[in-house]
Amino acid sequence: MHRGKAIVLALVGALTMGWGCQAMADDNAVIKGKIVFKGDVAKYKRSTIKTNKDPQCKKSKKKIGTYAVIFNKKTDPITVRNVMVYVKDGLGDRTYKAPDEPVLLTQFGCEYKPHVFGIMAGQTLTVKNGDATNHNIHFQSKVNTQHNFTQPKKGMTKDLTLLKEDTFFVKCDVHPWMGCHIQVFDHPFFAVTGKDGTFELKGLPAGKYTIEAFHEKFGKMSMTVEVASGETKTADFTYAP
Amino acid sequence: MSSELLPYTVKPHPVTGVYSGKLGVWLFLASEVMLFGAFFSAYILLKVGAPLEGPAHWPLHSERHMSWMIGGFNTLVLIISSVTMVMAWVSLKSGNFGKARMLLGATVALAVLFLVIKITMEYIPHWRDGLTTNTSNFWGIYYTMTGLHGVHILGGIVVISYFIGPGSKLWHENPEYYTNRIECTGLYWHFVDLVWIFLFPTLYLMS
Amino acid sequence: MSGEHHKELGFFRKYVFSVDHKVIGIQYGITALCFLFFGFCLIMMIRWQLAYPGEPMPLIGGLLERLMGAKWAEEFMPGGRMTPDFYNALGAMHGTIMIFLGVVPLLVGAFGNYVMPLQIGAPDMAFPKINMASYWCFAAGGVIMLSSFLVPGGAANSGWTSYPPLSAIAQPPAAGWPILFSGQTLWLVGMVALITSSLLGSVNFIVTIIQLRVKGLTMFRLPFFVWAQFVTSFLLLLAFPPLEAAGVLQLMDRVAGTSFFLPEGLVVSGQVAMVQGREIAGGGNPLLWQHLFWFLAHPEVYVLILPAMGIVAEIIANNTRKPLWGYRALVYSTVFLGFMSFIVWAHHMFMTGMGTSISAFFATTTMIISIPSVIILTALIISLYNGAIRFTTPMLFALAFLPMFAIGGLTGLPLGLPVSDIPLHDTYYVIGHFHYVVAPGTILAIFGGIYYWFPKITGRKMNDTLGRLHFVFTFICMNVVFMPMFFQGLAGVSRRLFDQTQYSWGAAVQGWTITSSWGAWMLGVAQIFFFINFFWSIWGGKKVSNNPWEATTIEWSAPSPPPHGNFATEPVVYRGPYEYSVPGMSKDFFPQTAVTEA
Amino acid sequence: MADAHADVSKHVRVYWIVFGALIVGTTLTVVVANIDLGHTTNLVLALMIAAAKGTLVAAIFMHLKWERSASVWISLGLCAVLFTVLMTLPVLTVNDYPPGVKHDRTGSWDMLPATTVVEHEGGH
Amino acid sequence: MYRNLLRMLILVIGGCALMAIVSPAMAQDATAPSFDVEITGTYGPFLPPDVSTTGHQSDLLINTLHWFMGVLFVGWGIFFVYCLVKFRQRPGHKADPKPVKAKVSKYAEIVVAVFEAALLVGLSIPVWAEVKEGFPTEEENPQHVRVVAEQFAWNFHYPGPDGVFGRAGPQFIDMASNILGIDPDDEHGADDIVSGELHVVAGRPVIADVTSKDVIHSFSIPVLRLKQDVIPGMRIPVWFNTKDDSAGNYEVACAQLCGNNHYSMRALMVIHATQSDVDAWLESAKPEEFDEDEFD
Repeated sequence: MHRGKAIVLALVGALTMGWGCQAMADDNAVIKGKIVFKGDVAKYKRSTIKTNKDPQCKKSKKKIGTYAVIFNKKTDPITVRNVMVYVKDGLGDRTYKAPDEPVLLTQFGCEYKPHVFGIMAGQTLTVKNGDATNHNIHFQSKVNTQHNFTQPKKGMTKDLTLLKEDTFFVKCDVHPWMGCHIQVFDHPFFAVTGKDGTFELKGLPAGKYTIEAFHEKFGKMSMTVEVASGETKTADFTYAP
Repeated sequence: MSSELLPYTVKPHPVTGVYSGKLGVWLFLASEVMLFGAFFSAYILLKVGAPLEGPAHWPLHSERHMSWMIGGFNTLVLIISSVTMVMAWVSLKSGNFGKARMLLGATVALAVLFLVIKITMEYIPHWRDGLTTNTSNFWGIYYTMTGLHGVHILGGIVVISYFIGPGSKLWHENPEYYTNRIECTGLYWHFVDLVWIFLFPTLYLMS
Repeated sequence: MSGEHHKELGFFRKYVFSVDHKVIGIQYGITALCFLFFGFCLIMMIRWQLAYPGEPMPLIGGLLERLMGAKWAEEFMPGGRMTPDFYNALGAMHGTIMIFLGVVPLLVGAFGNYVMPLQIGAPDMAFPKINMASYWCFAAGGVIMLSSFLVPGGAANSGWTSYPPLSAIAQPPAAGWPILFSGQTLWLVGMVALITSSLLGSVNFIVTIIQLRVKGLTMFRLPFFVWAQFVTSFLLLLAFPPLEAAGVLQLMDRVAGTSFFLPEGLVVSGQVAMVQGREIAGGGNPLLWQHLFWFLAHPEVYVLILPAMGIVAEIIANNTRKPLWGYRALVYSTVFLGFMSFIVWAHHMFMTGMGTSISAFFATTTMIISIPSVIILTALIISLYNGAIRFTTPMLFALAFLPMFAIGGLTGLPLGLPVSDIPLHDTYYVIGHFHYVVAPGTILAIFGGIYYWFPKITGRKMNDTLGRLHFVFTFICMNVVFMPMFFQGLAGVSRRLFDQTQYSWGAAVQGWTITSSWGAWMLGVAQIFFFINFFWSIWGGKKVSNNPWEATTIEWSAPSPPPHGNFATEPVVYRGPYEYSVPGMSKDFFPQTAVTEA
Repeated sequence: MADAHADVSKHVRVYWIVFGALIVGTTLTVVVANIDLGHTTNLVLALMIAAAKGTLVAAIFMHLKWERSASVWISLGLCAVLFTVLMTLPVLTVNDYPPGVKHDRTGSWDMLPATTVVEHEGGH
Repeated sequence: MYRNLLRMLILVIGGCALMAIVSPAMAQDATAPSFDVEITGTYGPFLPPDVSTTGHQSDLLINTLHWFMGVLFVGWGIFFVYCLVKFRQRPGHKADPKPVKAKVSKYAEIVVAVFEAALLVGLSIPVWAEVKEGFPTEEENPQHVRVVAEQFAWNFHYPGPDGVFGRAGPQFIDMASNILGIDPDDEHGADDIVSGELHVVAGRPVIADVTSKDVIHSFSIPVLRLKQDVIPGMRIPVWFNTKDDSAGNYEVACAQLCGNNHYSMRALMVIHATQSDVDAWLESAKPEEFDEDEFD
């Protein structure tokens, strides 16, 4: 019985692996770019969050700041961090298998790391508490289950799977400032801008795509990009509020 | 067979003056009074504390799209059904089972008419107009109270239909017992009518 | 009606869908004892978390993981450690199960159903089929309640009081699950079923007591237990419908998007006017629920205690071998208590922003209601005077009831006065208070009742040695469990805390919490005596006569166990219920149905 | 209801009279509601008419006029008292605030969004 | 029978004594609460320290009631035990069915009723009126603060130097930077301070307006004998005053189940000796710009 199961599993695994390799070989177009900010940077000052409700928050790190708008001031031009860029349309009815490795969401220093991230439907999300304090994880999801649970101890982890496409906010109700954005996709073509403000969507099949950028303060922007097989195209977004 | 019935199921108790079923129905109606009383109490409390403007405000009479004609007509339907019900009991008392059965049938027909009017001429058009349970608390309590009343009507339909159909065997075995049961059903049915007499002005007419 | 039955009933008609009040009473009894034990298991788990917060639960943690599966354990007890959600769910379900599925069905459903018709000489309840419907509604409600432990998100976790807005926003149904399948919604549906069961039962009880008393049994010849059942039934009949209404309203809030209990400007977790991922209009009043809820729940307290007093009165009269002292005062006090219990409810709401005049009104009614309680207790204690007290097993429980109820009742005083309620409201003091009334009070009375009427139900007596051991350990452990709660409460520890050591006053009395927890586990162990005794005695207990306690009330003149229809010939009553030690008689009891001494 | 046996036929006339009265009552309710007599007067009138109709239904159709059973009357009396309690005490209680309590529409806040929240908007 | 009774009594008393001896030994050391300041006062199995000017009244009521309860219980208990011993069934003893004619119980009941009435009218109602409705006048220079509860935090809103609270509305809420939804366009709001700590001065009365954003909480400060349910949709003012020598750190608790993390919904209350200490703290609690260099 068990052996039979294992064989079937191995076969399925081999088939999907093979299919995946083949897909990789063919689908190698790349869209990359950066998120530029044009406007008054001083209008979006960050302020320090007073964590004195919970001294444990201070123990991990000195200070934490508001996270809604973070600029990469050292890049030229000034770019925006934590922007989610993803393929909104154009993949047709292709289906993609979620990767086996989990996405890790850590609570550390009373902040969520990462603050913005994407995950594939069916992929495991591991939520971990890295603080010696009590954290509550409250999903404000609309399609997926509105998980609302607590991790009172350091080192606690919990595995979840999100099953449907969704965009939502996650909050800690114990530390009201803590929040992060999760976007669930049914494909692997998404990226979040980091310290350099750039993104890269790799391994796309040739085609015409609508790609969209989402920032929690500045909102959504989209553009259409057409790529041929093996081609690399640049698509820069500019937020000018 | 009737010798095995519990005492006072058919004949009234010499001291208390009622047969058990009737006392039971009165007690049940007392609890129903408390049930609807709680809803009316909730209605008053919500209305007194309702916001005067804003999305959740208590709608003015003119905003309710509620036709007193339909409500009034339904009131008449229920009043007539109460009369047919009590007449059915009178017919049984004078031994006329055929007439009673016809009158009971009329009661059921009127009850069904009430529900059909309620649903097709009020619930469905209201819901289509976007007046749903989460429009405001007036609409919420309107749907809850009339819905609960509707469930009571439905219950009445089931019980009366039972006595027209399979339950009518009892008439041939023990007519007095059957008459008593119709009287009890009647008490319930008049109570449902009575609730509507209060619901009608509260929901349809008051501003 | 019952006229249709034939001599040979099938197994199902005889034991499962029976219309015989005795079978229904036993069904109620067994089911409710199971629920009582289940509710007790929940609290034993809670006591672990309270005593040793955050420690993995030994044995039980692993056992539950085996039993419920890894997925369940991952959600509710990862690594054997209870999550706060699960803790809240256990607390809420403990309260609900103990009150609505355990104690009330035992007192009213089991004892009321079995004993009351026998005590008034009736062949059955007035409406046997409604009686059966009442039991099956109760069973359905229980199953719905229990099934809520298996849905994602777990059982209801907003407290047994289910205060909205918390209960309205809590536990949105998981993706892919029907809207009704969330703990709190199932709780509401289950409550509606339980309320229906209680309503059916109470109509039946009142009609039976009014209509089916045998010849000569006037109202003032009724045993006190029947009076207690009579008043209790009125409480159930008239107090439960408002909770049913409230339950329907909350169900609408959870399922249909209304906002009866949700005001405007609600910001839940940073989202404006969003509840369970749905926009709401607002404009409701959270206090509306509390009014409708406590309109039931205060009379419910008397539903929990009056039948227990009835049982205790029966046992005391029988074992002191003399009439109850002040029988009429007892009856009038009970009726008055029942009525007053309807107009004291807002003393549960003193802290909700109440003005002086209304709080003074409710404080006054609360003080007034304490007087009949004092009268009842005093009458029962004075009944001991001049008696010849037999320390039988049921009598031990009945005697222990008196001081325990005294503690429970007296500690209600500081909670009934608004000012002293300020520091004590919603602390462990409240828990100590009502548990003293319900656990060492009512549950001791229930045990007493089981030992007392067991010979009537089975024809056999329960073992006395085991009974005494059961009594001693139960009595001690009950006090070890609940006495520390008063100190915790005075210290300021709030109830329903997952980890009270977060607060310095909680940490300071953590030792008492541990004591209390050990008491609870010991209490659980002590019940082994009862289990052994109960099951062994059903088959192996000593066979006894129809009237082993030499009692006077009518049920003892029926055969044990009573046949269908109860009495071979309809009994006739000649005298009051407690004619013990009548001077000039050779025996010290004079049954109600006996014409002469012979 | 032993006496009811004899005069059942006499009842029938009463039933028809009550039926007429109920129809008149219903008409009256509607007429009165459509005349503006001030909020309170309208309310009181509507409730009084409803109460009169309800009394007729209870007294005649439900035979309370001929009911002689003390058990029924005591139960209903108790129910009436508790009904009154249920209708008055909660609303009295929620209207007895200590001074300074703010319980208007904005409730916990100083102001609420000007536009309605019912319009759907993406994001949080 | 008598011997049985004695054996039982010994068992009961012995068991209770055993538990009483064993239980303190089972007590753990209290885990240190997680504030980084020491909590003032000693806490034990009785009423916590009282630092308010009104709390002695409710303490008086509680103590009186417990003495009263004790007397009543002991009275009952003595009679109860006397009956159990004196009227136990034994050879030669028969029950006397004649009802006792003693008036004692009636007198006892009257005494109970009168005592309760006296406490109600003499202590409870007037103190309730004082505590709930006797707000300090503006001449007494009360400190105003708004308390906004949410799952699972207490937020304290101070009006700042201008003494006027900024207008608040849910539409302005940003959970990271504007948790109370203070209107950014309101000039009164610019100097407002929002913190998770309550800072007051010893001896200066405080008027706190308590509200909730989401569910029902209960604003409970045991050392002040203060408790007020926080009802969403209502803003309820409460007042308290602290003793002159009460400076120290105390805890604010939530006393009404408000969700899964109800237990961790606590806040720090600091009673300062002087107003200047409070002002200094308010200054330090002002929002400050986040130093980007500190950010990785």
